[in-house]
Amino acid sequence: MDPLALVVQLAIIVLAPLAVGLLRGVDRKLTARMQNRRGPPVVQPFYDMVKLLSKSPILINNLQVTFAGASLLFQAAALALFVAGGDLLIAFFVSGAGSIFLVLGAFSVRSPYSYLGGQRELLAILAYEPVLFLAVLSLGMRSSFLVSEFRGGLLADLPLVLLAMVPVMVILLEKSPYDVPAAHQELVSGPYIEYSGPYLAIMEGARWFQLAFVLGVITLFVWHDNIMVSLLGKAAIVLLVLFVTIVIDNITARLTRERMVMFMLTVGIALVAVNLIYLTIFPEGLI
Amino acid sequence: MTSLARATVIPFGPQHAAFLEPLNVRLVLEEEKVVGAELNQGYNHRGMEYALSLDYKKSQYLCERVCGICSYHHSSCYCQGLEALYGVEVPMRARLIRTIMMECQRLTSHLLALGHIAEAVGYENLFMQCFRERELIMTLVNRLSGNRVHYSMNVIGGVKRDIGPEQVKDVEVTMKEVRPRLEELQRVFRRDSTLGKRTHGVGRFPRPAAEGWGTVGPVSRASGIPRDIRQDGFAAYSEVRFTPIVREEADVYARMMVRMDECLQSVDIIEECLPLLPDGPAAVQVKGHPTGEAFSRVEAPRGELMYYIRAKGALELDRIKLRTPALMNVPALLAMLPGCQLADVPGIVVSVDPCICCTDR
Amino acid sequence: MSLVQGARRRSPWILHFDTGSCNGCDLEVWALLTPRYDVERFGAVNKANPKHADILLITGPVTKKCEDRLRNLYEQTSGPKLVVACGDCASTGAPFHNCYNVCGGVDKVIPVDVYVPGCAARPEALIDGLVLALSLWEKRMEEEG
Amino acid sequence: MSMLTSSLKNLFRRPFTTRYPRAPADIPPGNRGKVMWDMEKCIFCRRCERSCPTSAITTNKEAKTQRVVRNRCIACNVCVEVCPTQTLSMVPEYSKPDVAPVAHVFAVDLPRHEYRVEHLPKHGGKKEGAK
Ligand code: SF4
Ligand code: SF4
Ligand code: SF4
Ligand code: SF4
Ligand code: SF4
Ligand code: SF4
Ligand code: SF4
Repeated sequence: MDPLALVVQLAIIVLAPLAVGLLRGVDRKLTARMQNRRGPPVVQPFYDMVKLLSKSPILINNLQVTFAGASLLFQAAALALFVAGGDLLIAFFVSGAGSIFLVLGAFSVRSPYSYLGGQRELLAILAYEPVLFLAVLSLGMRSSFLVSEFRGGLLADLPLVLLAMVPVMVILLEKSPYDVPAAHQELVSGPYIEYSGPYLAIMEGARWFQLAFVLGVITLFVWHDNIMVSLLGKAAIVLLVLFVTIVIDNITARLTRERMVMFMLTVGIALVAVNLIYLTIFPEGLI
Repeated sequence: MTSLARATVIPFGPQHAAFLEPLNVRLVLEEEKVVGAELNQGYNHRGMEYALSLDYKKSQYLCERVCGICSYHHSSCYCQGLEALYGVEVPMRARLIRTIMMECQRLTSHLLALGHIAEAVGYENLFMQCFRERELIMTLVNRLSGNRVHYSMNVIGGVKRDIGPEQVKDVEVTMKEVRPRLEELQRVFRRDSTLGKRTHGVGRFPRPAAEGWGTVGPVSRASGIPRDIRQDGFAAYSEVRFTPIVREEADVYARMMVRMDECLQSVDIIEECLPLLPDGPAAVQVKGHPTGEAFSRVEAPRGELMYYIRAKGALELDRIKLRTPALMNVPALLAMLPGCQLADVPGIVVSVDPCICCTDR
Repeated sequence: MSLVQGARRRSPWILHFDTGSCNGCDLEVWALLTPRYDVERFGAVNKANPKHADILLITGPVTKKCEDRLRNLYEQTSGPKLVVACGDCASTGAPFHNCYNVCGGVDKVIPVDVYVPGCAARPEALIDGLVLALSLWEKRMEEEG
Repeated sequence: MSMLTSSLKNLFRRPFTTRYPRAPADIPPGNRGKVMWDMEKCIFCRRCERSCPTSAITTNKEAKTQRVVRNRCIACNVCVEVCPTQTLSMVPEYSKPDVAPVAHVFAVDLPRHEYRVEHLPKHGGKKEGAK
């Protein structure tokens, strides 16, 4: 393989989660501003990360760390596969496995909060994974399952699929109305409750890789022959989706887990289905 | 999934994100359904009634510290009791100032409660907005009384810190600024659909139960009991016109809306009081130590607050007994919680506005 | 090491525990989290979980019933950690010095780093206390190695 | 939907947040901050000491000092009211936090409203968790 391409790919694998960290900072800033307060600096997530890494670890059991590490590893692998131009579906499943490890980690300790948090996380996965899967599937079918051969410009073909990605992002970013697993009023910090210091940082890192992968999937909607235009478009679509989730977060209360699952399994899937049916009837696309 | 269900016991508190205070609720859960609840109080028991009886002059400041949310109601209630023992007539000016300050405190307390409910159902932005408006009142009372929390404005026989003409202007201006903001909040609380989904029909507490458990204040008014001690006309409430706000739904939504509507009512009452302020002294002198016994009642933000004071002509009081609103309302949770979902627990608990510091005192 | 210290100073996660206060200072702690004082601009967030917290904001004179809870919370917090006693009653127990069921201040139960006076402690005073506590990180880190 | 409009409006509105500590604190003039002695006027009648609800004041007649523990004072203003010679006054500035409880000692040999700072002993918590 071309060494330059390899370097670029490695750089992306390292930089993508950092970019996610920055986006999370932007998210917190914007949220604060929507609530009419000043909010933290945009680099805040990095301060948090470094601080967590420097705290003295308190370990409940070895299993817990193993699961946290596995979660990070799988999410990183998913991203690597994606960036290296691998198979989209495999990357999806690897990422999914990473989320399962998060749940296992929550189940591995004896705290009832952690247990309930794990259950809810499982429910959340049940809610968003099918929609994400269908989105990946429709992207792949429309173009190619190999990211390296992917030719996009699919926004015009699959607008409803992109719309379905918004609630997926809402769940992944733990935002109202579907911030069910980490509902701190009910479960303090849900599945993360027994993780402290560096282990919490590992979990957060896993989250960053996972978001990088999912946001990567979202960038696939935009494609242009000119690489600069293409990159700008990709950035714009990511920011747009993020902005919409922040607005939704700020104008809703948390809904119950039943509503979350019901919504995702009906409306979420229906959006994708309608889009696909439309495409089979009019293969030329929507616009 | 039900076959997998096993009963989990989860303790809520005494240190918990949704509660400000050390209240401990043990929930027995099946899956996420609450099948049993148990209250464990006393984390905040300091022994106030004993300490309050040591020196009636100093107790005036200690009784504010029974609770910082309705501190002024406590001190007014206490002073009212002692004034009854002395048999003195408090000047109208002092009574109006007490009324104004009590309504300001009701505003801060209700906005706190509303923000708290919003937070408990995961509506962070609304929580922030409630607290933003609350800060306007907090800074106002800071300017009026000199402290944000403990006003220390009362003395036995009146108020020791008068409200000057510029301060009257200040109150007027602030109320003008606050009213539209409260109206906007009211719109959100009334209409917001996700908030409605989390509050309508949740934590039902019908009127017979509310009567049986002896609840007071907004909790009972939200269950259709038209009782408001302010109608007794203590302080200057006999001078203002108002009707208690009563709702029939008896759920979290009703308890929330009663408080929201009372906020605007408080603004009305304050505006009505301001032009009534007469000239003259704000306090009368009392002489000697008190003797006899007296009951004193006020309508605190959370309901009827009652002091019983018995004195035998010494610096020490013979007995002082408090019956506080939260003491009546908190146990009612045992009737509301069983059968609800875990996700609804914080909302329900916060909707009775549990303040432990006076329940345990 | 300066990177770590910088991050520490800018990311104090808070745990607030009421050990029997009158609520006055608790409300002011909450005021810190809301738009007017918004300590998130210093990176501070309320975590309500001792395992995630760096700074314990303790209010109240510590009632006998809360004593063990407080000690537990302190022990569960992973180091380095700082304790701020918020308000007069957390500092010395003074307002409740005649009450029989209090320990009389947080430092009777766990070591305290910063004492914030005031009844109620003003939000500005609490911010000062937070800033003072953050300036103690370096010292704390040397102590803990 | 009014939350949507207000959220978007807030985005372009100046935050409600204060600039403190970078800008000065907003302390109203009538704030009850801390009590100060003007020792030239003091006749050491001990009325302030006796009437303080939290025993924050120690009057020392021999050494001619007044000592107030800032972490005990609840700024109730009673000492100011009872003083027969208007020695005491309440100033708006609040007491600052410190690494130990603080007492301020006012003495006749110090200029008006100036004081010596004393740090009170700290309790280090109970050593081996008395369970
Ligand atoms: S006074 Fe109360 S807590 Fe104490 S033993 Fe009796 S019932 Fe138990
Ligand atoms: S009456 Fe009060 S002081 Fe006496 S034993 Fe009982 S609790 Fe203790
Ligand atoms: S009910 Fe009690 S604790 Fe609650 S605000 Fe009133 S006095 Fe305070
Ligand atoms: S109600 Fe209050 S005074 Fe009575 S026993 Fe219980 S804690 Fe003590
Ligand atoms: S210091 Fe004062 S205001 Fe603060 S909690 Fe204690 S009694 Fe309440
Ligand atoms: S009351 Fe006034 S004159 Fe008397 S000791 Fe105190 S400060 Fe001095
Ligand atoms: S203001 Fe009140 S608490 Fe402070 S020293 Fe004076 S009397 Fe004591």
